[in-house]
Amino acid sequence: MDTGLLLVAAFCGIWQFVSTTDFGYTLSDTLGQPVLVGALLGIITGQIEQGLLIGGSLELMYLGIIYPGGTVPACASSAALVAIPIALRTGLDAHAATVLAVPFGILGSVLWNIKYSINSTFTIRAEKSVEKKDFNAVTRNASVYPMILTFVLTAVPIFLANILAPTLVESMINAIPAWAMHGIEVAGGVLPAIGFALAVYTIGKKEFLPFFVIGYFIVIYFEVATMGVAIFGTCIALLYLFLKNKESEA
Amino acid sequence: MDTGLLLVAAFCGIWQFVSTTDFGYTLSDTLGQPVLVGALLGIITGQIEQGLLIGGSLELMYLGIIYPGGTVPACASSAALVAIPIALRTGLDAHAATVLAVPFGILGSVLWNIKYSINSTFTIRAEKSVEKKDFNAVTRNASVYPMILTFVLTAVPIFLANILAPTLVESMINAIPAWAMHGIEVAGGVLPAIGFALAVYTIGKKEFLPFFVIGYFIVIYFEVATMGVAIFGTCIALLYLFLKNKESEA
Amino acid sequence: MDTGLLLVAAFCGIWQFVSTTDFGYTLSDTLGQPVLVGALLGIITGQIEQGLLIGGSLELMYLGIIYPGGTVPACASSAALVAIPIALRTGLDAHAATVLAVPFGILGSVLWNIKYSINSTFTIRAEKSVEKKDFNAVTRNASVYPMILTFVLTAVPIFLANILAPTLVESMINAIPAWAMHGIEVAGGVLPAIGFALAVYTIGKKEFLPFFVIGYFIVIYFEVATMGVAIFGTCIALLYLFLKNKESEA
Amino acid sequence: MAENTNERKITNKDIFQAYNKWYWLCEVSHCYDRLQSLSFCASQQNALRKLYPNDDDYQEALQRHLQFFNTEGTIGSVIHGITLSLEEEKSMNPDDISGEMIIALKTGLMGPIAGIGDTLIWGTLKPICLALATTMALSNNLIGAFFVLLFPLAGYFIGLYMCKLGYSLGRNAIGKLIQSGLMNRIIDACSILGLMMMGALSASYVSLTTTAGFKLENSDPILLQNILDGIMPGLLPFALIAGIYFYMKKKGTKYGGILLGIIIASIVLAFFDIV
Amino acid sequence: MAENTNERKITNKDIFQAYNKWYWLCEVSHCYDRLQSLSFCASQQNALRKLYPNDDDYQEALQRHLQFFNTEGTIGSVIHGITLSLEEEKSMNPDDISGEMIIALKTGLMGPIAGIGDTLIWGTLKPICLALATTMALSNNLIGAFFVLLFPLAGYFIGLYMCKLGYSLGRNAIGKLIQSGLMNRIIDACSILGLMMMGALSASYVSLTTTAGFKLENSDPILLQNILDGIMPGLLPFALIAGIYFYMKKKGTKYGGILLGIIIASIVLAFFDIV
Amino acid sequence: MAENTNERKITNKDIFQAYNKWYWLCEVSHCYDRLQSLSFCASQQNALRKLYPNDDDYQEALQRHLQFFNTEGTIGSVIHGITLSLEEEKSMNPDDISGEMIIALKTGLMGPIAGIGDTLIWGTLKPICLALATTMALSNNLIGAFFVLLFPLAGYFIGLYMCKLGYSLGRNAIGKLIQSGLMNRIIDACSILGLMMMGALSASYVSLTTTAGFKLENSDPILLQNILDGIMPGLLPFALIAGIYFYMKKKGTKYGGILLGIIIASIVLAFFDIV
Ligand SMILES: OC[C@H]1O[C@H](O)[C@@H](O)[C@@H](O)[C@@H]1O
Ligand SMILES: OC[C@H]1O[C@H](O)[C@@H](O)[C@@H](O)[C@@H]1O
Ligand SMILES: OC[C@H]1O[C@H](O)[C@@H](O)[C@@H](O)[C@@H]1O
Repeated sequence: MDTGLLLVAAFCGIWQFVSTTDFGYTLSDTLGQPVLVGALLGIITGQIEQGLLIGGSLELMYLGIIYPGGTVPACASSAALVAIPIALRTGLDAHAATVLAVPFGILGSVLWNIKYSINSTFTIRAEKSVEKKDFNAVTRNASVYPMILTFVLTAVPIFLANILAPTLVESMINAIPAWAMHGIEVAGGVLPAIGFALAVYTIGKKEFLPFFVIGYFIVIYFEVATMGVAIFGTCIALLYLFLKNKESEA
Repeated sequence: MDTGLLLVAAFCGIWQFVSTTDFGYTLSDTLGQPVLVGALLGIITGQIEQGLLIGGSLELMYLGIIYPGGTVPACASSAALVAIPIALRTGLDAHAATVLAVPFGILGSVLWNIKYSINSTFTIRAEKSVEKKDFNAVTRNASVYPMILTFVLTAVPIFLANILAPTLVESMINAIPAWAMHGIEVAGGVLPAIGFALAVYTIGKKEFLPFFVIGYFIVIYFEVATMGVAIFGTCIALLYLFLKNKESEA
Repeated sequence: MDTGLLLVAAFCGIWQFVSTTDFGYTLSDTLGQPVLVGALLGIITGQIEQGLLIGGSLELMYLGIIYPGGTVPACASSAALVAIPIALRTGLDAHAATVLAVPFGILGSVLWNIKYSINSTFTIRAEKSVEKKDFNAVTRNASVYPMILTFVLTAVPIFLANILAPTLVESMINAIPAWAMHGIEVAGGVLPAIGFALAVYTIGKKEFLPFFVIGYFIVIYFEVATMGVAIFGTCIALLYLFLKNKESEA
Repeated sequence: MAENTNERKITNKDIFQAYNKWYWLCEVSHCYDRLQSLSFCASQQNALRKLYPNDDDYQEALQRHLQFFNTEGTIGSVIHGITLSLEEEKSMNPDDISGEMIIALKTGLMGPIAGIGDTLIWGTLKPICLALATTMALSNNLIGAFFVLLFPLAGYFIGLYMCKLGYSLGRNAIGKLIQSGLMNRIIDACSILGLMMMGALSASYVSLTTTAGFKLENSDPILLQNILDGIMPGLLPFALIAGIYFYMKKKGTKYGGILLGIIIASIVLAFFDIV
Repeated sequence: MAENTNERKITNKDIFQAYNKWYWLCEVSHCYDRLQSLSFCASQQNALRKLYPNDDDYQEALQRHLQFFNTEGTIGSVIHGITLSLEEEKSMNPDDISGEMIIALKTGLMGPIAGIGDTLIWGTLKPICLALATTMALSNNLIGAFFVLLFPLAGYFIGLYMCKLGYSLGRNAIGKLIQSGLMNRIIDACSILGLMMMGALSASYVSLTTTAGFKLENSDPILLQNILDGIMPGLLPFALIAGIYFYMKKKGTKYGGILLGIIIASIVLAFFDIV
Repeated sequence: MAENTNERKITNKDIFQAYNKWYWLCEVSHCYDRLQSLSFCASQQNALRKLYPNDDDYQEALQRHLQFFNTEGTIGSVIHGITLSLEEEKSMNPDDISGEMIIALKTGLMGPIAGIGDTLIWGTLKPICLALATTMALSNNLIGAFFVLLFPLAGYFIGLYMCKLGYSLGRNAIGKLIQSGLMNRIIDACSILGLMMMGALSASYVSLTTTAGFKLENSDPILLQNILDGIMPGLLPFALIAGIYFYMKKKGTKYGGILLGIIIASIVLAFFDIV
């Protein structure tokens, strides 16, 4: 086993810990986003162009996912930190890498489930300590312990996956017939739909659903960038708010 | 007189009956739409490409017409079932065929007026039968009798027009000076306006008229397809409905 | 001094009077608009193409200015009637001419301030005359006197500027370093912003500000002409009015 | 509802039959003075026979439904459903429900529902299907032309759904619907959609340009159309439609006259080389 | 209304005359402390002379209309029409209508109407006409430049219409209009249109880009403008306008200062090669 | 407010500290049954110690904040601010404010604010930043990829602002806010924005086309995708999302199952050469 592989695997393990420990509410998750992971691994391996390309492509699949109430539909960092290094190493193209990432993203969300289950014990421990007037235990249970748990739960498997996967994956990829590969590729383009449907399901009051359709077809018919829709959407939302406020004052 | 002409004329007569007898509420009218007639006559005469082209061009003039309260501003099938076969036979181009169709569309609407007038007798007959407890007469008067009337009223003239018109039309067309031909052509482009104005007049509450202007200029400025406007229009209509419902609940 | 220069200067002086005397509420201001001035000077000097180009470019800087409550942020005609003749004479290009115009537009607005201040005396005189039952003095004070004042105040300086400025300006322009010239040019593109911000400040109720943003980004994202926005804006405004009226009736 | 089901006489098959008679015959006997009264009556006949075994009652029922009736047939079949449910109830409790009540409900609903249906079905669904098929046909796609059949197909099933809905809702629901103002709001919403569609269709399918122009000395010829396009594209067709609309507002909807006027005007303008 | 027509002293010609004096002189004598009071008075003079043959009454009337007045002249001429109708009524029933009432009505209307007029006439109609003419002029079309005259032409006739309207509506209609809240809704609607127009004009006519950028080793130079365009096109001009707007909100509308600031800033930024 | 400032025990530093503990630990100890209760408690700890020198009171306060809690952390930190102000008040007037009241307020706010925050912060701000960075990265701009950090940066400061705001508003303001219905209107507005964003993101990032088609004799092969595009572009992805949405409505949000279903379906469809 070459040191390059080890080094990258170590980085990926640690980085997976960093981006799943949730240390820093909006920060932790962001650090594990495929586009950033792609850039970092690109720098580390000296394959910046490839890293950006694969990371960016992968990002498209995960950028719309939201986690209401602690549901993690798919783990972007698990996908990124396994699929990108393998792709960089084996020279997979961006499309195939996206396909490869899918199962790891799903496996990653399983780790979250485990973490959220075990974490319960720390809350219970904190509660008991407070009962015993051992007040300092609160912060300890809220930080150090769950972080250690996360390290074991996430860093280790990603490290191992990085070491074991390449050969496995390579032979697997060779074994998959072209049509199935294409099928998985199609699935890659379709999967973000789940995230969006979920978000609509979560956010969406029935009476506002037409705004989803409007947003969708503005992009389809006018080829406006997402930011444009965000601007117009903000204006419409503000107008709704202001005019309703005005009405309720009268 | 060649058999080809006779055959086509027979088809046109029967088809005119089919599409003006109103047997099948949304079906009958559709069967007489120029685009479909063009396709069918194209198949029959083996000139599919020409048939589609002429039928489609003609359709543009009639596709916006609605018939509120039994007003038939112009009869698309009369126009199609005379103008298209003539055009296919004499090799008229799509533009000239559209021009040619105009008067037949208008004459056709006269037939509707006659039909609607005579139909009164059947309702009266049905009423009298019910008085005499001859209950079965209702359906008979509601179906067979008016259909026979329609056949005589519409199939026959269209059949004759198909047989007599070609020579007449050809010499007429040769007689019309170029500028007048152009004028009729211009009229062809303008005539759909009546249908739309009528529809606006019928549908349109004053306070919603700006939506007509919006629909118009969305297409003008953004070159969006009609379907796009239908989508956005549906969204806006639903939002109006939902938000007004919400208000009235509060 | 050549007669051509004198003639143009005389025209400019008189025209400045015409367009700042406010004789004709919507007319006077319009006559001094750079685009028209450019056309007229183009005809006079026989340089129609250049005149249109420079006048039009200059117009872009002034076409959005409104004068609520008698505030004149910048005087378009002063700018036009000095900068355009100089540019036509010295062969300045449209960009540089716009730059050149800026200070004259500002100086021009100073003249307005003076005029509005001195005009007070006429109102007072009219008041006194009415007290003395000299009723005819009203119209005189409302027309002839302030017009004479305007003539002296505006025609004379513009005439002089036209005679003196060319040589001065030429040497000035030569003296200005390229980077500063570029800076003034940039300022030229930015200055209309003040007029628009002022208009928004004047018109704009807080709750409707999003409509400014919408108007802005419709043009940015869809590249619609101003007229298009005017059409859609009118529709939206009417819908607001109609629907609010309907609500208040219910 | 629940306590009545055991007494139900109208079966799903009856509803299906009534709807079909309506769908196929609806406009066949349309006439100027009574419009759809005959077809309405015919469509209810079988069910009425079942409800009123007594010939006199049956006769009365038929006469009731020969009264003036007119609505849009697709959305309007909701009225047939409601009528069936009312007649069923009347046949069981003749004193609770009078014939006048049924007529009143029918005539009360037919107007607003005609507005909704004409807008949605004929003003929106139909032109969309036709435009779709036409676009395809014009690009030489034979199958495309047959896409017009989407319209009758959809129409048939929407109507069927409405008829069933009407029966299951019955008169109470509908009464509430009207009282709550919901009906008005639905009509308004349809009006919005319909007007936008008519605007879009107008922009797509009305064409008018002018060839007028003039030439100054030493200049390129100036075309009026270019100036109009500079003001706003699509100005002439828009002005034309607005003109026709306001003419109709003032003088009524004389289709024939307007049509003739336009053809004559076109030819005259063509003669002077203006269009 | 009907019963008064036989007593009417003000003829259509009087209204036309009053409007013309107003249209032509409106702003000629504009001054900082009284604005349009003199021109308002002058415009009413002839009619007032006719209504008040008695010199004292006439004098009082003139004094009444020399009070502070300012509005947008086009839409605002509706006030002149109303005033004429009020003065006519006062001249007939002096006790029913007091001079104060007339003044109150004038000053009550002038503010909101100024808002409407500035938005519609100067903020919308004018820039549209100018933009049209400018576009044509810039494509070397001489006739096009004269299209600016559309604005005064339209303005003149809109004003005339408003003046006549004001006279025929009289004070009652206007009173109701204000009470009903309609005026506020009209202002709101104008505000919507005006703001959209200002947004569109800003996007079309304010231009600002940065030339700033930096270069990393082994990479193409990175231009700040490209990044900004990636975020959203038109960001800088938008930020600039927003900045000026909020500055005005805080410090008042110091046009001169802001202008100077921008020029200086532009030159400085140009020096550092940032714009 | 004013009379209390001299008695204030909570300093700005305390608020800052509390917020930071929250920001950094918020989700670290997240668990299925209690979610953010532990981190909420931890974040308030230092301030509570200061407010309740007595160990029993302190213990009670900690227990109070170990109750179930879950919200969106950024906007939600307004609740931390409010809680601090309430605890401060309680520590001074223990009888005025009960512990239950504080718990009730927290749990009352956490739901609606989670909705607002999830929409604005995670559903709008995050994908915008990510899309920006991704677009840049895909055009081979290394710096661009690091633009993702805009999101945590903005998030951190928005949260800080919300926390301070909550403290200074206190419970009264919030109470009014909820009563007035403002909260509901804010949620509605967020819903509008969020849904439009999801629509736009769906259109940009979900891709699905079919390769199905058939060939008639003597004609070019007809591709289903062309027909679909003729009807409306983007139809398939839209139908897919709508399908998933309605599936979730009926059967609940089984992410895993749907995901598996889609992958299997994709492979099967690929086998039959349909996608
Ligand atoms: O839904 C509210 C909230 O729930 C959980 O705590 C997490 O998933 C957060 O990301 C989310 O904002
Ligand atoms: O307007 C209602 C209705 O009236 C008539 O019955 C026909 O023209 C129908 O097509 C129409 O829907
Ligand atoms: O603001 C109302 C009004 O004020 C002044 O009289 C002038 O500036 C007018 O142009 C303006 O319309």
